Amino acid sequence: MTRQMPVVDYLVIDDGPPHLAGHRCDECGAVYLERRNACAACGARTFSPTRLPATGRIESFTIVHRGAPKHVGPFVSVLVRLADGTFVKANLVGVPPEADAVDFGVPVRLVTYAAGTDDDGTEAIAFGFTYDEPTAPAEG
Amino acid sequence: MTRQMPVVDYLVIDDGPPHLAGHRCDECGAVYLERRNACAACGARTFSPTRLPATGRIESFTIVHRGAPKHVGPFVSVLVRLADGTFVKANLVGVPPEADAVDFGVPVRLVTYAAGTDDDGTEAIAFGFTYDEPTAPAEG
Amino acid sequence: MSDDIWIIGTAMTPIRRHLDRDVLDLAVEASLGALDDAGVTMRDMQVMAVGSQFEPFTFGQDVQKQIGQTGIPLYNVHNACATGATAVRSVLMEIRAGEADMGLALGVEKMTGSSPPYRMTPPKAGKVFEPEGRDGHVLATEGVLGTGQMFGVFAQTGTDYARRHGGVGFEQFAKVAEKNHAHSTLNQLAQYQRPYSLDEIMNAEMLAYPNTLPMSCPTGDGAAAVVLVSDAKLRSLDPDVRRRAVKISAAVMTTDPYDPSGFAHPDVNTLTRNAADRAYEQAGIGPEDLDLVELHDCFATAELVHYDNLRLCAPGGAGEWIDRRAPWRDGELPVNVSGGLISKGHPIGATGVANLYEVATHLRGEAGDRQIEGARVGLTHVIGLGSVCVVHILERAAS
Amino acid sequence: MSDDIWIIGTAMTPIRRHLDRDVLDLAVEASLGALDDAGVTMRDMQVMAVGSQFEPFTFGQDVQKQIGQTGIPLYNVHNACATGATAVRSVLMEIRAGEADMGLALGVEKMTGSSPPYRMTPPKAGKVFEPEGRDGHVLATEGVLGTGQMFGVFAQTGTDYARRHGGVGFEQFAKVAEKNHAHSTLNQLAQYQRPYSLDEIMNAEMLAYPNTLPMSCPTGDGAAAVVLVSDAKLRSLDPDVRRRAVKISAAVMTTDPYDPSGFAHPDVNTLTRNAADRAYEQAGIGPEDLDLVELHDCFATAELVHYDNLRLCAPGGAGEWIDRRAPWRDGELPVNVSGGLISKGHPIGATGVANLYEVATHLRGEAGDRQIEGARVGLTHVIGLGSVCVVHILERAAS
Ligand SMILES: [Zn+2]
Ligand SMILES: [Zn+2]
Repeated sequence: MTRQMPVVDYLVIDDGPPHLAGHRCDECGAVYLERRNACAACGARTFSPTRLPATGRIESFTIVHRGAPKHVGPFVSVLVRLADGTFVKANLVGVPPEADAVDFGVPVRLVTYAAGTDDDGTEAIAFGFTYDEPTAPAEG
Repeated sequence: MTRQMPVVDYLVIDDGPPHLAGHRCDECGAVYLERRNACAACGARTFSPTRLPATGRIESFTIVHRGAPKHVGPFVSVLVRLADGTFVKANLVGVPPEADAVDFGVPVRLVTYAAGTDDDGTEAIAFGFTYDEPTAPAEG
Repeated sequence: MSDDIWIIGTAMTPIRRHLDRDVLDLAVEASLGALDDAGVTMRDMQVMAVGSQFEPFTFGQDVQKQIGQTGIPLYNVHNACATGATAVRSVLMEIRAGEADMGLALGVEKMTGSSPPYRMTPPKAGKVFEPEGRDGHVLATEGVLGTGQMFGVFAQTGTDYARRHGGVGFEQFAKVAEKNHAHSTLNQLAQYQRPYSLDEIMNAEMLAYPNTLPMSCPTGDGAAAVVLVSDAKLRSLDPDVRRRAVKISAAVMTTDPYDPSGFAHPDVNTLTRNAADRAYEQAGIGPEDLDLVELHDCFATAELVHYDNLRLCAPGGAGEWIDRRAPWRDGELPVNVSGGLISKGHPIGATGVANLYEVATHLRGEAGDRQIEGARVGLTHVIGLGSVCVVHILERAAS
Repeated sequence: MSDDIWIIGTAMTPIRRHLDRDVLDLAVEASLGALDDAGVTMRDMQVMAVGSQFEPFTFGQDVQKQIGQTGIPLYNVHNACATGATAVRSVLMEIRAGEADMGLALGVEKMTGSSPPYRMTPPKAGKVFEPEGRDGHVLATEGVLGTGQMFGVFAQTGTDYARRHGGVGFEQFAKVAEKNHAHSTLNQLAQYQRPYSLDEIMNAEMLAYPNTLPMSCPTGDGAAAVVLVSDAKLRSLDPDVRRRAVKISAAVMTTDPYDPSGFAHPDVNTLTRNAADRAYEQAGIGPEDLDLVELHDCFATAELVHYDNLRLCAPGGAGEWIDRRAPWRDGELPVNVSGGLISKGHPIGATGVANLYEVATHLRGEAGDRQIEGARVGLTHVIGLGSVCVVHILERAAS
């Protein structure tokens, strides 16, 4: 079986369905994705792991042409506000890289895919977001 | 005949005996070796070319071991105060790289030598200083 | 003496080859150590200065993000081996000037290379995946987890505004560039000096939707300088100097206060709003009193959102404002009559002085072909992503 | 209002791809333009700040060297696109704090690479000679026209002192390192914590005569921080904080005044003497009142000349002073009881804060094993080559 690693360590792929994990400030509840020293909101210095929701809303987008990695081509970058208020930046996948194709009104859901393979054959698993149409096509 | 270029443009090799040339401030007389915008001493903005004397005194020295270019080996770096008060840094040449060999009491004189050759066969002419013993061995 | 300055907290890390700690870990240990030692927190700090000879970009802001983002002024300084001492002096002057009563000075250096990077590092070709940095990335995430490229980041800032407010689309953003390129035709100091039609702008190469090439600042070289004097000194100078003198009625520097979105996408709005509000208060002047504005249009999308952030247009009305040509040089409040960064150019270090040059030149009535007639009050705005914002309000000498 | 700050001169260069001009040319054009516009000169400036995001080292000092070296404080700042605005703020705070009544702020950036460098560039392999830079060099001049390496430069500073004064030789310089390595055995924060015998030091690898390896600062990582408050704010704080507070009785920053030798070899003496003299005057304290000193011993040769520059020893008597162990921790005036840069380490950005940490810790009586008993007054000194010098005098709270 192919060995897999997440592209970043806040994507968890070996504990049930793939999901994002954050560090929640024990004092004020602010959530961060990367390793932390202290809390930018309140200054507290201890955090607890927290599992983040898989769904959210698009806050902003762009379609990057210049400087896009060659093997990726033009792509849609989105800022997503997850259901718990955590913000995460990612690609909008399964949607053509055209301005008209991006709809703020449709909720999005986390998906994962293989983004590369190393010399040992290990796959890097990336995450992105895609329209969550089956569950709530007309919501919002 | 081999084409020659000075290692720096303030060494003049095509106008009589090799010598250093500076930029003298038209206002206060401060002398600089490199291209200038204005005078660090008085702020004036015009300079006139000036030919510098060939002799001077050693103000300080070091013998560089670590980091010395491989084709050069340990070398003696000296700060020389020329007879007109201009300071210039260079190698002390013709003297072994030993602390005991450096004598502040003996005047030094400008000499030139080939320091490298480029792909077109052009020689880079460097300058250094050496003891000016024939003229004033016991002076100072 | 009331001029005395006191050290109430201090800390340092051991000096080592810290192979298992990144530069932020060291910066944070010393910073928190000093705060703890003083029995105070980042909330008590009113200014911060960070000295590092080698850390690039806005490293001090990265430290704030780890220990507390309260929006205070922040200096990133370097001065060779006196770098840390220069950070101390920056804080000391803010306190002595009465701008702050407490501040934090940090000096830090990571001299050894073989320890964890905290910024994104490029992927090594033909390698075996190994997690790196604070996010444990195994490959370059640009284009995989969205974009971090400048034109993309500011593009998203624009579409965020468009989502929240009506009447804003590709065309409104493009109109910003049309205006600035038109303005720079009168400015011989500008890098570009030719008009671009709206069509030409909208059909140009797309860098990142909705920013096309002529909607983005070019790469150019330049410098700008100002000489400042105190009020007391000014009184001793020649009448001609006094007559041409321009008053700095407000000078405000802000950094990012904490915002939950800021870690995923830089928030250029809040710190601009904070800086503008404080500047208007300091100067006793409102947006309605301004005769011209030079604001930070690194991309057309940025200029549009700052109409709103600087309170130049009605709340949410930036699209309508550019549609009715309000910020054109013959409109109700000329913005970027120099051509702005999009057309005048953006040599990074020069930019925050060049905008003072522009406004001061108009207030002196010496802007030649591009003069805004009768200009008495102007505002300058600049943002360094990371972020830091500086707003000045200038007034011409009463004559 | 007496707090008003005025712009009396301003200038900017055209923004272009300046292919035939180096970054200094641009910096100078704007700086001189602003001075001319104000009808003033560098002699009228009491502070200068230079903003550049990309120029490394002490670029501002390089500008001073082109337009006027008067020894004034100088900030090199960066803050991304707000870099120039941060330079303006640095000058503004110095004026508002009453430290200066006139100052110059410069912002500059060379964004395009294909223009003349002004610093030494490495030679290209297998090339055809072509003059480069302001000196028109055709090959790397290190080892050909003397040395510019740090350990060599400071070695020459030492042999210059030895030429001018008796009783100074290799052994005296080595004794400095012997002392500092002995001191650091008591300091757990130090990078090295083992004693070196004089023999071991003198027989170690020679970097550049007379500096051997253990006479030179190592490469290490570290950070230090301080929290500063105003006198007014201090009065409002807890008695415990007030008791441990350390007063900054003097804070002086200098750069190089013009000296004809400085273009061939950095002069670290004059700016240190200027800073020390002004600090003693500011604090109303003389060298004889000091209980400890942390000075900038990047190399053993540097420490020795600073005994004299800081007036710690009799004029010309630095050799004799170290011979009689005066700067040892049990001598008449302990110098670098932390171990100094040679043994404690020298993470560049941290250094000028770490020396405040050390002295403050002794003045608070909290230095543990290495405490200088009863220390009431201390001095810190740091030099960034290029150059800039900062001296602080600290006093413990009267109790
Ligand atoms: Zn918190
Ligand atoms: Zn002169």
